[in-house]
Amino acid sequence: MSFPLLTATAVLPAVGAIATAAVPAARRTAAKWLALAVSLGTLALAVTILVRFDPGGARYQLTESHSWIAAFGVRYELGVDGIAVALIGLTALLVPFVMLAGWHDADQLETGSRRWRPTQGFFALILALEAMVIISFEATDVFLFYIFFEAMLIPLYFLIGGFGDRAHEHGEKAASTQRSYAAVKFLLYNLAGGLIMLAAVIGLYVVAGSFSLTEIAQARANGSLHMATDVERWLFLGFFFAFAVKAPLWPLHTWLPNAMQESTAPVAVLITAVVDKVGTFAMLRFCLQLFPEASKWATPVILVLALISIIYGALLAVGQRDIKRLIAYASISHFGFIIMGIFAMTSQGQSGATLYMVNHGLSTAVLMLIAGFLISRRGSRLIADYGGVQKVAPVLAGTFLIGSLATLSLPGLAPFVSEFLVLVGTFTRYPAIGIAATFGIVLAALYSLVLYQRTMTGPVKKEVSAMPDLRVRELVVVAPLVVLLIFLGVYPKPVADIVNPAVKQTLSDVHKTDPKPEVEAAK
Amino acid sequence: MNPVNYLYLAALLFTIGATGVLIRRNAIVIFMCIELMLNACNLALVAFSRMHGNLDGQIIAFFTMVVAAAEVVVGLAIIVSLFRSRHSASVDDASLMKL
Amino acid sequence: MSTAVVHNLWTTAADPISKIDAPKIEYGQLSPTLIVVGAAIVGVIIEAFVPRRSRYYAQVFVSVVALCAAFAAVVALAADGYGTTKAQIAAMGSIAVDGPSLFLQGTILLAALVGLFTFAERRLDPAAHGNRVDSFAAQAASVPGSDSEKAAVKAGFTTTEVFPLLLFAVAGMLVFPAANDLLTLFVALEVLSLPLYLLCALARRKRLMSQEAAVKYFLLGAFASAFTLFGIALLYGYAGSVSYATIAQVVDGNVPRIDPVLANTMGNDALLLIGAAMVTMGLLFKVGAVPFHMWTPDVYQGAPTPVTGFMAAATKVAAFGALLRLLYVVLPGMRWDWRPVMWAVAIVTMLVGAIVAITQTDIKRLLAYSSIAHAGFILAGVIATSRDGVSSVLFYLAAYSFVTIGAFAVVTLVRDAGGEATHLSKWAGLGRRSPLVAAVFAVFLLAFAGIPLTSGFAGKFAVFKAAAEGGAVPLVVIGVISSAVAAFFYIRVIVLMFFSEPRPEGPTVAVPSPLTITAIGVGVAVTVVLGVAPQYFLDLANQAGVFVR
Amino acid sequence: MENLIALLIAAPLLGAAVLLVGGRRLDAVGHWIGTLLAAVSFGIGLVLFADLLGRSADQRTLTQHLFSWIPVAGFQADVTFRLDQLSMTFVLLITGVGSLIHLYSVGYMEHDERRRRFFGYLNLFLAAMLLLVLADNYLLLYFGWEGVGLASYLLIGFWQHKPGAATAAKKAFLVNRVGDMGLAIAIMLMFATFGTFAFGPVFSHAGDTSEGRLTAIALMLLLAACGKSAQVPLQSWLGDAMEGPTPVSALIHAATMVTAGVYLIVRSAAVFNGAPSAQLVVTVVGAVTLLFGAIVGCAKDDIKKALAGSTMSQIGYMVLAAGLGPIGYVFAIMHLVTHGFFKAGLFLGAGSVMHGMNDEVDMRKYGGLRKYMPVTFITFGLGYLAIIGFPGLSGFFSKDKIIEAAFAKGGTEGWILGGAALLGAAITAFYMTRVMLLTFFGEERWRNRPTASPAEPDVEPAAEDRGTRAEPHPHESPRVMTIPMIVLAVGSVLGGAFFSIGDRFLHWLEPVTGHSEGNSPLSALTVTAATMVCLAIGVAIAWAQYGRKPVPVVAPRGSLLTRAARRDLLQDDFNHVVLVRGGEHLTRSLVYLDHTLIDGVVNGTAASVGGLSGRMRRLQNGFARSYAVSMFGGAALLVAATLLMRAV
Repeated sequence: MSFPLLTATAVLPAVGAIATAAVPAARRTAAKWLALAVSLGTLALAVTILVRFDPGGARYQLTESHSWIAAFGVRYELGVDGIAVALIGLTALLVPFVMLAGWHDADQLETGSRRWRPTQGFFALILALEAMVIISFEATDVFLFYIFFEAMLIPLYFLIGGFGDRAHEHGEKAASTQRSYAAVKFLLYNLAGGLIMLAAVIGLYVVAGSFSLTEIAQARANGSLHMATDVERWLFLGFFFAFAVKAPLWPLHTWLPNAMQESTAPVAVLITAVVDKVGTFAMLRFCLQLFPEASKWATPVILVLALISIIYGALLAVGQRDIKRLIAYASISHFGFIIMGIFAMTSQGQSGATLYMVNHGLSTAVLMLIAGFLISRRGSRLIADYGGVQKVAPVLAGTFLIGSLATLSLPGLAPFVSEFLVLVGTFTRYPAIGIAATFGIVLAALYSLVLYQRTMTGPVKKEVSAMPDLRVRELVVVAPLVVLLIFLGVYPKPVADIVNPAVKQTLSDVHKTDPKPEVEAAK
Repeated sequence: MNPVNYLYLAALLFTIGATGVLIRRNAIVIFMCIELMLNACNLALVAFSRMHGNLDGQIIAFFTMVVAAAEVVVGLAIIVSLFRSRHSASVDDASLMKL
Repeated sequence: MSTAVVHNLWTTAADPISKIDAPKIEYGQLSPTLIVVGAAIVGVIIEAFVPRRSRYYAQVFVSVVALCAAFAAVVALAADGYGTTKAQIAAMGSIAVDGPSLFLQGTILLAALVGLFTFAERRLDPAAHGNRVDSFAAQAASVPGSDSEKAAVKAGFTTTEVFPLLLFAVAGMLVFPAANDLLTLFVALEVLSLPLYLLCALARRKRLMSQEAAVKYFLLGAFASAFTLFGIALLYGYAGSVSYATIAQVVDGNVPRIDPVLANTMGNDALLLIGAAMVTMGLLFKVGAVPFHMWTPDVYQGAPTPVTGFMAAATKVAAFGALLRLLYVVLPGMRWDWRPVMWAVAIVTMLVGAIVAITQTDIKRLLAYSSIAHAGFILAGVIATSRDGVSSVLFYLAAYSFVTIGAFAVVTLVRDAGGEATHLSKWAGLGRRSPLVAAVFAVFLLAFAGIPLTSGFAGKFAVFKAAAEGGAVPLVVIGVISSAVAAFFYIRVIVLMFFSEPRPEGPTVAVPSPLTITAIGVGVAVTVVLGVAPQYFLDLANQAGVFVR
Repeated sequence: MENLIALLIAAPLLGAAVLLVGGRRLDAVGHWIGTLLAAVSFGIGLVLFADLLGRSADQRTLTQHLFSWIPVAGFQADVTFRLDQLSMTFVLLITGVGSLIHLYSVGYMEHDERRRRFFGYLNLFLAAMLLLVLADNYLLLYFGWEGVGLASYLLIGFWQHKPGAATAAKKAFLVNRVGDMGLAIAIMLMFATFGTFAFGPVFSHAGDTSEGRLTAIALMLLLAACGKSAQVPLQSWLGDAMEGPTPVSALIHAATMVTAGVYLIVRSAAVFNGAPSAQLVVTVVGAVTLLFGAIVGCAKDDIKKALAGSTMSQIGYMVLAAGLGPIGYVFAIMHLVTHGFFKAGLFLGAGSVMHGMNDEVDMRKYGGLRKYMPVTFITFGLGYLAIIGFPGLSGFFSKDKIIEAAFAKGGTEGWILGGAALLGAAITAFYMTRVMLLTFFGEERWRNRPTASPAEPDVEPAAEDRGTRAEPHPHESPRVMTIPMIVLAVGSVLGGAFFSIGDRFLHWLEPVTGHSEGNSPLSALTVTAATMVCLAIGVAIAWAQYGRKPVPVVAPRGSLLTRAARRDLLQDDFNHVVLVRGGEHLTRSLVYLDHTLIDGVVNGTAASVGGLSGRMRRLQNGFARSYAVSMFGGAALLVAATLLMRAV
């Protein structure tokens, strides 16, 4: 029995969370450093996974399997394929930056009391969230996945509701009420989705008699497990609903803008860049593998919904007055692309979708974190309160511009690769939808540039005239991400090579092959 | 005489008792109605016991009487204490807790 | 009618016999109950003879020892295989010693022990005239606010009778799920109810509410037990016997020798159906299922919080045990009749409990409604009518009871001038003032809500799984929906505690003695353990999932 | 030798990186670094050019494979460069003109504190533009395509503190995005059709697919071209783009980037040849634009906007030529190159004038400047002669060929297109003469006029200039600025002749684009004569209007057409009303819907559950007896239900 690498990667942050929470109130700086160290350790482990993972090898690698709750037929089964590896890497990579970015977010809540330790809480919650996200990426047992899929709501819920922006246009009282509204909305949406899924999970067990993804997929493949059509469809809907809420897919998206708007920028990044990815990831891993037929059956509707998300999200982003809301709606648009890529059922589409998950994580992180720095300086989230920042804080503006350009997926920056792959992949099978989706790239340019123009250019507003440029800590956060954006935009091969085999597998699960080019087909 | 008639009588008494519980205000009276219901049960038990020609029913009837007695002890204690603190035995007055 | 006939009327039964053979009682197998009853009697004697100042200690000591001993006895019996292989019917067929009864007795005893700790807590209320006081009236007999009461308080009286009362109730609860004939069922029902009626009336603070709760509980309880008794009578009439086994045989229609009378009554289904319905109704009243739930909120709110906790936990366990046995042992033959009805009851219970709870403003009432909703969930497991169904219900009960006691124990800590501050608005910002307590309570709430990694989730999953396998998928869906609704108000409380600004005149959190701390600690421990590693206990429940016939 | 190709791009890219990341410490030398690297790139270009010349005509295609860019099953996008005669031409044009304009900017941007950044952007542009023309597959081309878009965005909006500039930049990018959408769709179509989008396979398989497919691809490519080359209907951004510094207008919005569309069409010759109907559309677009631009050019008083109109119109010529197919490809490129020279020269001249006139752009406030800035006058004049196609100068050769080719299209189309081209020539002559007269001849209208200046707030932040706005002191620009102008003037004088004598250019380019002589109904001589006549007419009218009688400083109201033309023929108003306003309404209403409808449904359900709860709660009225009632009723129901179950 080799070293349980996957378990370790999840356990380390969990233990770190407990340790951080246990740090006495007086030593809050120590708590911060401890948490940061733990997240870096996790990153190291994630890198180890990346190294140990062999793209050409078995489907699930580094697998671990132990009996857990025999009574429910639940096993503790872990294993990663290329998609999971990529997303674990993303998670482990982002968390340290998020922590650095949110270094002082909890300070404002310090009351100096001995018992109340918001700083420790903040960092411990982030670590706990990381642990749960990572294990849900690793789980190959449906039940195990479900447990953490649900459980991760709790730390995030406290992160959203407990820590908000320093300033608010309607004062602190309104801020706290809006915050808790956002938190409750977030939790109820996702809990509802999760509980629907719970019914489906139970149903799955009743039908399949097992929770093991590999077993069920295999049984389905060799026909030893037959599902009645309507049963499969119902179960699929149960699963998909939960994932669509998490993702989020129109029209289940309305929790996201509130949540991102009210939470601090780092937490907002965790929401879109990390947690929501679990939803799209799960579509790829569970919906398609467990219910191939139903997936194909549902594809048209889902593609249309995804298309709506793309256009709708972009249009609403244009109409926003609040920076964070704008980014939230932009994310909704991007998730539309991801889901579209997944259900286009072509290798370009799905590879693109997976790359998109990673790239979108990076681009949103850059944009949102810088927006956070901006907001913390000016104390307002309203776009109208800014202007001419470029003049006083060129570096901030420059990086923000790069973030915006990434959001509108400019070639040379990572998101372009994935977005174009998704479009091509969709186009080859559903030309109309593919073309319609390309309108998204125009709208994306619109909202990104409007945001940049209104905040950064034009005459310098009085309130921002004294705004300091990026500090060292902030630069340390932003610079590596920007570099990564550019690198993956020019040379995405490393990630693509890891992802492609897994996608190939998934496609073979749903018995789909890429459509032949018209020329060859003619021959 | 057809033993079933005893059952009809028992049922009748039971219903009377139940109705009393539903319509009377005074806790004591309600309590007495409940006793009436219990006795209706006893009647039914004894009747059945006779029908089946075994003694179980009659034994239960004895147990029921004991239980009823115990209930009286407990019940009266509670009702009286309530009465002393409220100077009224009406159960409708005791409605602090609602909604 | 002729004299001979009249004479026959009361002599037929008694043929002349030479000797009366003594009933055969397996004292060993009944030891748990016997220990508790004995201890209760000892408690009464203590009340009579031990000087007032040392009664408290004596009572607590006796009760603790008794409960522990009883639990040890249960464990011994289980270890001895009475739960599985040697399961049998003891005491001339009136008590069943088998898996479910032992499992539930164990649960009840532990719950009672934990509950006892909260009973014995004396640090929460400020000491009156230098005497430590618990949460029970100084002198139940004295009128609230009267001089006699003041005198009693001054004299430092405490109602140490609560401990024997508790033990009597526990004794009743131990018998309730094990009862194997209707008579024992009825007696056990009364034995567990009557002490509870009294305990409800004994609150130290808010005595009027306490007495009101007692009256309501008493009258409605007696009303319900009257129904039960009538149902028993009818069942007896139908089968000519009160023994579960016999009735089951009659219901199934395979009786060794059928005399004409029996044939006649057997033919009359009305007796069976009405009787079964009425007995079931009595049990549903105890578990607090809709529409027999209405006493629950008022009583939970009015009763002294330790009693509420104990009652909410242990009574449910016992009552569900009895319900299970009735449905699985006596009435399996007519499950096609009662399952649909139970479906309806379960659905209504889940929905009503969850929905009405949303608008509650008092934490104790809120928990009351949540307990109603949970009764609905458990019923879903009962309906499964499978071994999995039984074991899932057993597991759920075990998980639920500890969460409940723990939650109510936390409620006892949050106090202001008027005693416990149960109004939700006063809980605002509790997380800021004392994060630990708030966090613990949050854990309990999450368990109630059935969030994964808590015992609540494991239990809920178990019952829903059993129900689904039993073909009750719609029930599962509704259960899922109602738990989504229920999640809302649990979360509301969390929001209140953590995200809203604390009130300046907010309540204080009393520093409890090790007793309450133990109670809460056990609650948390069980919640987490059953949530993360439920395997062992699920196996236990699974082994215990078979009724002896 | 192939390995040098990457260096072409690497040099300016390095410059951009160094200058943009380097920070303030490079402020002192930044501009020289930028210029140097541009020159280096030009040098490499020359080396490669020499190498190509050294090879036989069919050996002149070099490719360099760097690495695999996006490897996904079936979807292979590589970073591969292709250097052939066509791209070579562009490389020389871009790096050559680019270097000159770098040099010019050293002087022009002297007072700008952000000069280093400016050069960084310029280098970035060079790199992107070179990538565009050197790419060996459409996706890589798309990379460069959007890259130049970004560079132009940054440079148009270089003076970000001017709201006008920022808006213009955004507008340019957005309109281009619409075009890019076309390119993206075209690439998707290619992938779906050929399974690849690399030049070689696509061109070789173009024959294997249906004409319908090819037409679709071609039209999408045309859409892209329209966006980048400011062709109708996507031309609206070019005028506003003049907000940028003048060197930018010269390099990007006259010489190089805006001609990328023409490059795209010519490069995709194989596709267009297979789609005649698409080609027709191309010619129509070209013809319409060349007239549109010309008309707009006549009405503008802002010298740069006038030149912008002319750019539009000249590119119209090129697109028209490109649309003609093998008849026109070569001449399209030839005109593109010559136009690169003289239009860049003209813009630099305009910049020099503005430089001397405190950034006054309104030609009505110029006049008689020839004696104050002789060098500018001469170079500008030569450029002017070149563009109107004065015999012997470069414009004469290239434009003449296009007009011939238009007629050579044959049939009514031929006549219409040719006529349009001739008419365009006349109008060109008119508005360029107008510019010339207003700027360098006539009385000095800039003397002793009030301070109030309708012009944009000054471009250079140096405040002291603004004070002296009232009375400009026209002066010749420094050497560093005049030299590039002179070089370009030389180019615009000799270029055409050099290319045309013995059809040098034709033979050079033919192997790539192919060439065929059309059957023109008119002889070359006739066409040339006609052109000369039109030219004369145009000049004459202009002289009559602006040469003889004095020009009012404030523009007269003018005819309906004039007023429309001043506003880009109302095309902007259309955009504003339909797109901008409409978009605003749409988004606003969507935001409202999102809140009320989608959120409303959810909150509504929550509220209704709450209400239900409140109502059910009232049943709990605290009266023990009503509880008993519910129990009794419940029991009754239970019994009834059980009996019922047995009954059914």
